[in-house]
Amino acid sequence: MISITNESIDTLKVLESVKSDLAGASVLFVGSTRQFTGDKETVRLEYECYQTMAVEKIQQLIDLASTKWEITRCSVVHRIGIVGLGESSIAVAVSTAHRKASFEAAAWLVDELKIQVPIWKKELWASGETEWVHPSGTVRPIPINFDNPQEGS
Amino acid sequence: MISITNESIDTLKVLESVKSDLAGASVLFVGSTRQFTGDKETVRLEYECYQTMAVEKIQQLIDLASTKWEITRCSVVHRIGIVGLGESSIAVAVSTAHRKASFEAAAWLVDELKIQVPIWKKELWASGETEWVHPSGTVRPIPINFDNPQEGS
Amino acid sequence: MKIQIKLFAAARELSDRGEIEMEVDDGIQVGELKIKISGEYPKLKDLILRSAVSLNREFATDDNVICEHDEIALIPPVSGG
Amino acid sequence: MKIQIKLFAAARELSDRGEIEMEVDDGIQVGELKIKISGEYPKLKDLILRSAVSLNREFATDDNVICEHDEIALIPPVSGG
Repeated sequence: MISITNESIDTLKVLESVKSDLAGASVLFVGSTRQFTGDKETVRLEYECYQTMAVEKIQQLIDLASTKWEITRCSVVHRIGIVGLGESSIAVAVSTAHRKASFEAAAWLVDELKIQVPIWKKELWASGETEWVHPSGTVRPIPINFDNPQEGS
Repeated sequence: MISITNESIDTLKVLESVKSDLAGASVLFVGSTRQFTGDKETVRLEYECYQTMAVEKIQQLIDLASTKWEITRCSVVHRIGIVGLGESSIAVAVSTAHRKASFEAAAWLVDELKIQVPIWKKELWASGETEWVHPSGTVRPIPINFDNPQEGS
Repeated sequence: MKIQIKLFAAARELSDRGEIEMEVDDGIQVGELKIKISGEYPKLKDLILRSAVSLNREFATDDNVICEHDEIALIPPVSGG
Repeated sequence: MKIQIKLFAAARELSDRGEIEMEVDDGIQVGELKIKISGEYPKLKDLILRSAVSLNREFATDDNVICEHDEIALIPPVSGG
């Protein structure tokens, strides 16, 4: 399941979408709006995306992850629009036969998603200022030469 | 939240038990009964535990994890008794400010739980045979000299 | 040829529009387009230096040639998750 | 002194009981207890070689001395998760 949605994320549904009798392990990652970054206070976040490209990029990342680990099922849901404190902006779920692969694949997917997928976050600080978060560095295109696949384990 | 229960695990409740505005990341691990191990087929599992010691050991592991990572909240739930195919035997949830720590701490807790906590699994194979799973090696007591704490990040 | 370039996030806000249209030479490369946009929209210049361009929803390099009906977007550094 | 030893999992099934009672000398150490159990319950011998003993819900080493009211358990290799 890949979804980009304006609605609040149903994390249980995301987890259940990767259920399988073939999987012994599922990892669900949920990213949510944190109140403090250092001593700066966030009121809410707002996400914007390039929807069609974002969905294609997420699919490419899942395909690439599937060459690195033996993934049973995988789902990625990203919320866009306004996301209040404590609300979830992203949920990534991965199921695999053994647990090591599910932890590694889920962490890798979240890392890569934050580099490769055209979604942008705007902070509304308690000071009233807004700020588009643009991490240092430029967008890195997805690597075309796949790494040597690792064994899922 | 630490719980050892005969009931089926409410994974959403486990995830929600670690929610906090201070956390930007939550990782939920769910272990469930896998149908195949190589070419052997599992019908169901049955778990037994030394309840009081298991709860104390899980608490020790959480305390130790909290010296290694900056954990916002953490929950561990283990089911005992009969666990059918696809049903969950364990749920571990960790929330942290930043995602790396939540992945690392959750993976570490599951690894250590499988070494340190007196819970035992009995396989019922499709052949009709039963087998207490006793991994090679002996039980390893919890290390008393804590490692150098790592930075949560 | 006439092309449209989608703008997102800070690029959209700085230029106050979600898409810009430009007349460019046939065979223009991505790097040349970035310079041309910076010239016509000076407010975007700093951000363009740190941004990528996508052609048909795939990241492009500066030497990629733009064709007439390509779907073009300026991609500031992303911050999803 | 008289002590009780809790048995779990394979140890419980092999001995067909969840707890065994034994008369042991005061000051007996964990390692000595393991040998004594192996002698009285030969079916447990192989498993005991791979098992730990807990005293008051904490893993013990072979040289730990057992006191009269300690909560004692035989802990086969665990397999939770």
